[in-house]
Amino acid sequence: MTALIFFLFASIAVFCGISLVTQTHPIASALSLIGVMGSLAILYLQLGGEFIAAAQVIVYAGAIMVLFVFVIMLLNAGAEGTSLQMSNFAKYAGIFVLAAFLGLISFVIQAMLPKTEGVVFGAFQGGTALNIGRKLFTTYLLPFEVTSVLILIAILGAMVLARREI
Amino acid sequence: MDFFILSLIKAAIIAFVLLTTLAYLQWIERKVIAHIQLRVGPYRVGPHGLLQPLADVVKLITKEGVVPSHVNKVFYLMAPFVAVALALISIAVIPFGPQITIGPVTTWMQLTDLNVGILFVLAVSSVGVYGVALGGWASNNKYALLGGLRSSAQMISYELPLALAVASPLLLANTLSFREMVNYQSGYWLGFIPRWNVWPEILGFVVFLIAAFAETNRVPFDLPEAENELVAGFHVEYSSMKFAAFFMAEYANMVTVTAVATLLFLGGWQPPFPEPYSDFVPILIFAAAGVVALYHGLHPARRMDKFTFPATGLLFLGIAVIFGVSLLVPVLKTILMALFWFCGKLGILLFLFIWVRATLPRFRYDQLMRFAWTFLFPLSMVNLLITGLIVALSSK
Amino acid sequence: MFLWLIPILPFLGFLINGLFGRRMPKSMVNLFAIGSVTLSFLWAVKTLVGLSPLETKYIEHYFTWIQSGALNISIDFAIDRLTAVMLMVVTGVGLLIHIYSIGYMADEDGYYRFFAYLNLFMFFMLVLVLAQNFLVLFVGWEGVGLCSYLLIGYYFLERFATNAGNKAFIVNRIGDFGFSLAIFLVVRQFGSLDFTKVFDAAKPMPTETSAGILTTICLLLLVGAAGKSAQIPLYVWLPDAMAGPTPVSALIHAATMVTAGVYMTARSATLFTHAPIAMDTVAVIGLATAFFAATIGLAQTDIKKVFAYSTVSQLGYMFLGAGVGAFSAGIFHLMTHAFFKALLFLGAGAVIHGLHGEQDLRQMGGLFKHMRITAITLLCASIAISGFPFTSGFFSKDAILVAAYERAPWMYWVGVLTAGMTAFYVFRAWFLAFTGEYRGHAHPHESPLVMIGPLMLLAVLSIFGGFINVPHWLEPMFGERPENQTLAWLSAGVGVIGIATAYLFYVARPGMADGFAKAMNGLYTLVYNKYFVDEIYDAAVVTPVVKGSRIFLWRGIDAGLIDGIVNGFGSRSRGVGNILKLLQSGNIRSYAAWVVLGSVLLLLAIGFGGATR
Amino acid sequence: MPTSVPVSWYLILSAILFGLGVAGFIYRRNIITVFMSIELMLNAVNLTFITFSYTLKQVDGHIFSFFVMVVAAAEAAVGLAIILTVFKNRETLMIDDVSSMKY
Repeated sequence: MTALIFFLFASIAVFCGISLVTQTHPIASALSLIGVMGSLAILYLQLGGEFIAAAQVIVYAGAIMVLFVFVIMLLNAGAEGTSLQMSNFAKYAGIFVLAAFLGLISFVIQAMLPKTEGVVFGAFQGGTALNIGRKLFTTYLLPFEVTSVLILIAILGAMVLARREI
Repeated sequence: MDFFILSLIKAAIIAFVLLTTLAYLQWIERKVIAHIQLRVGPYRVGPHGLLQPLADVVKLITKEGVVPSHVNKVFYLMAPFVAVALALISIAVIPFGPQITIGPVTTWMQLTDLNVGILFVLAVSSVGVYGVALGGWASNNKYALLGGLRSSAQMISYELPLALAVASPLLLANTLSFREMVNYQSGYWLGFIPRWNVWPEILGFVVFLIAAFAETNRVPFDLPEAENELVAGFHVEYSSMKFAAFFMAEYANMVTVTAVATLLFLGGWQPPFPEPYSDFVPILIFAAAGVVALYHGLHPARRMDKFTFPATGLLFLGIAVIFGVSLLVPVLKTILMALFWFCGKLGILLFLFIWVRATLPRFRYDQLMRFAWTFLFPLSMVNLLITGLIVALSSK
Repeated sequence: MFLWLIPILPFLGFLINGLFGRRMPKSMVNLFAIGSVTLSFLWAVKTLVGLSPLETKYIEHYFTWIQSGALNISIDFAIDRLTAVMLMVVTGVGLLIHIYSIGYMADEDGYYRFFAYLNLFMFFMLVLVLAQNFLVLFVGWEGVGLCSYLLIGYYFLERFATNAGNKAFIVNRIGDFGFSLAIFLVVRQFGSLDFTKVFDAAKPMPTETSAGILTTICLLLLVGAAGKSAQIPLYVWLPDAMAGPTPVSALIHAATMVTAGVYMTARSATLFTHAPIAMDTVAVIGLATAFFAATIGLAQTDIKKVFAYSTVSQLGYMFLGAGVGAFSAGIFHLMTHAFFKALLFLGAGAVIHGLHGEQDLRQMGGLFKHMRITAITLLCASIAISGFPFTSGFFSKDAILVAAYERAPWMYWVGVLTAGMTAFYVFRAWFLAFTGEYRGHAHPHESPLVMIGPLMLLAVLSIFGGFINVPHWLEPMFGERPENQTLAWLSAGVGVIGIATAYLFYVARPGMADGFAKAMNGLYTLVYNKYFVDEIYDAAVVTPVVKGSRIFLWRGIDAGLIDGIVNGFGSRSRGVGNILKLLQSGNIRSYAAWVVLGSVLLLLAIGFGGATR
Repeated sequence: MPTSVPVSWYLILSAILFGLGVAGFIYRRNIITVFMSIELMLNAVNLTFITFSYTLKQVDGHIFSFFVMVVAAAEAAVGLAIILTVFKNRETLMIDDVSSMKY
């Protein structure tokens, strides 16, 4: 069951990721990204991160991506021209480099990761809102506060940037 | 595989009831608004227009589904599907009643329970904006686009006070699960005041309701589909079942938010009176309704009333009898009482939605945004702070 | 006892006047300036009364300032009998001069600025006096130097005033350099700067008959003291410092700051007594200064210059006292000198004020009938400085001379000669100013009461101040001193002779002085031009330094070497940057490609570089 | 079909998604798409955090990914505002047209 769900949503995620990169229209890319996020949320749930899964959907899909879609609609961004200003050589070289990159990462992961038992749903119960909240407000209190300041700065920055005359 | 079969049965029941309710909700809305405006509303199809929803469904299905030539086809077709799917999905975590045991099976009156059920509802509702936004954009029509843009901005803005208003009862009950939230609200102060969150959280409840109106794009926040300026907003290019899907999504969202409001603030299926008295309330209500209907049947104003009133009266009396019988059968009593109180609260809130629609004018767009950011958001923030303070003080 | 209140009060006055004085009326400025000093004086009196008889040192520790290895320097204030004398002189005379300034400065621009600086000076001077270690003393030392610089250059629109300020500051740098070297040596030798610790450690050390570490320290201290107290060869700044307002000359350049060197020498008495060579040097320098300054004073025509050289000369006396071991006599003379020299300057200021800025003695004369009180008070000061019997100068100067006679009789005789000259030039100035016919063009008038009041008070102190038995008060610190009535009367007699000569030259036979000057033309020119010391310094020190800096340091080192190195770095960096800048294409995707390439290489290194497990 | 999934598969999935994000960043020319590629990379990293959190049975990874989300939200707000401004001033969303920040 775990494996089934993993393969289902992993393939959805990869498919959506490929779609993100290859689609010419920004809206299509954005929806693909939402697909990735949704399937990742399921995988988080599988890994015992129920709070983080909900936060993933609320924050990423529900807020950040809405903002993206909003901006795309606002700018009425059309489809990207197909003519990539890039030689075939660069394209294939790039793909090769990326493939090498992925292969290397996979190799390193396989080689360096200690052998542990596989993921079973429900084996880790620590990702509840209670645990996260407790940790967040004790051990990670300072980063939390700093992050809130960061958000405040971001709000101000966004407002200043989006004002009419710049 | 017991789990699957059980879930399947529950899903089938809930889907059937929900879809029927949605269809009839529309009938109720038209009827109520008509009566408020001193009209009679749908009257032709069936007695008192009771079969009108059926006729509407048939009409919408059989109409030609026009796909305009200038639209972005994939997204155009996807949008209503997304809207309705996301609207229906959150019903899955809404509990309607307590745990029940029928024969060998023990289960909750709920499709599934999540530890983070409230977060789930929030997540799904926050994603729900895509249906409207996408439909508006894919229509390739400037009115539709404006509607979609407005809807996304509006929903993002009102999600904040909504989430903050939800956070206050969460703080009180210290849980994210709907079941525990309802359990927390059981019992009575001084023996007769129900321990519902609405009393300490009256401010949060009001904020939640207002934000819920905005989230569901209902009057007075129905700017995405403002008829007089945007023709019909995001669904101007939609027809037949695709149009119906948007409609259904709106009503489903209404049911969801009212259900959440009931669960968070109004004690879910907990009766408002202590145990022995609350058992007789439904019997009394239905019996009284039946008696009144029978009485009217004795003095018919129209020819038809000679049959319809007694029939309705007998139906109500029958229901009253069922409730009476249920007092003797514990299983039935649990189910019926929970359903009665839950649906009663839900119905009152839904009536409020309709009532407001018939009463209030629409906001202007800048007023809408200013209201959200400069009034509702600070208010909910203050409410959350006060709640936090109270919780901190009372927890020693 | 809240010793810190004593210096901090004037500092508050400085802050208030310095920050807000520009917008305040003069009465408010007065209130804060005078009020703060008055409170400080009263607090000092209260403290001394509370601590009397002050047989041992009273120390207050505030906080550790510098903690570095074994060295531990803290902010401490202390009071002993020496400090008590200095405290009274500084706050008392300071207060009188503050009051006097109200009248003198009434019409000047930057009124608040003057009082702010004056208050700041009081703060630093009190820190200097109260300091319990060399470094805090040095802070006060430098602070008073700063205030002196600021106040000399008070009329900063005048070229000569700023030049005089610069000269004072630069000459003082030489002395301070010596002082700081002495402090370093003290740290190296004793591992501490605290007075008690240093002197306790120095006490058991043997007296150095030849040059040793203590001698070096003392000689370097002497350099510092000579700079601050205007001794040969660093005295040249003090006469020029008269460019400042007259109250400044009275307070800083007569009564208090310039005596800091004497105070410091007396404070370090324990060190000096272990270094006889340094003691002799102090005595000889003091005596030489006293003598030469007195000779210069004979021929000056500017009334303030006369008193300035007189100050240098009297400071020489004090150093002589310290040098022959009569520290208490030196301090005694310091106190009486503060009274009568402050009075002389303030009186001169009153005269100048009454003549609307005229300072030249040749433009005065016959002022007695115009400003009687000023004339009488100045007369009191003059007889006091001349050592007329039973005036304050008689007791203090003779205490020094008697001690000098104990040490070496020739010192005594030179000292007595100097005393005669002192009497002569002071009375020369008095006679030139107040007797005879008025030679100037202004309309002389008496000064207001705020100026006359302090004059009268100081006159009383000048006459009767000698009966305050300071040497006896200081006995527990510096030991008993011999007395010799005969020698005292002898020097007093020489003083009277000086007065009589002055009367003869400038009142009885006015032509005699010019004839005398013509007769000894060469000598007169030499003395009139102050032995050409300024010119010699110019040629020997200033010009070579300026030229050398211009040619070698500026053109050679700065422009050639340092700029060359910096410019070389710059041009090389530009060359490298011209190549590297091609990486910055402005194209985000190419940056990303570089990052990816880099991470792939990194992964390669990890994957195949043996980092795998 | 195995009943449990090796942890490394999650990591490899994360790597694949990250690689796709890199590819999108390099090959796409629309600023918004490039931005979304960055979000994809962040998501991939989050998956890694959650996976390791599972492996180590500690909640800290969740906290990290929580912070990543928050920072991503802030970044999106500012980044989109910048994109809006760029579009207002230059009438273009093509990343190659916005390359005046060079030597």
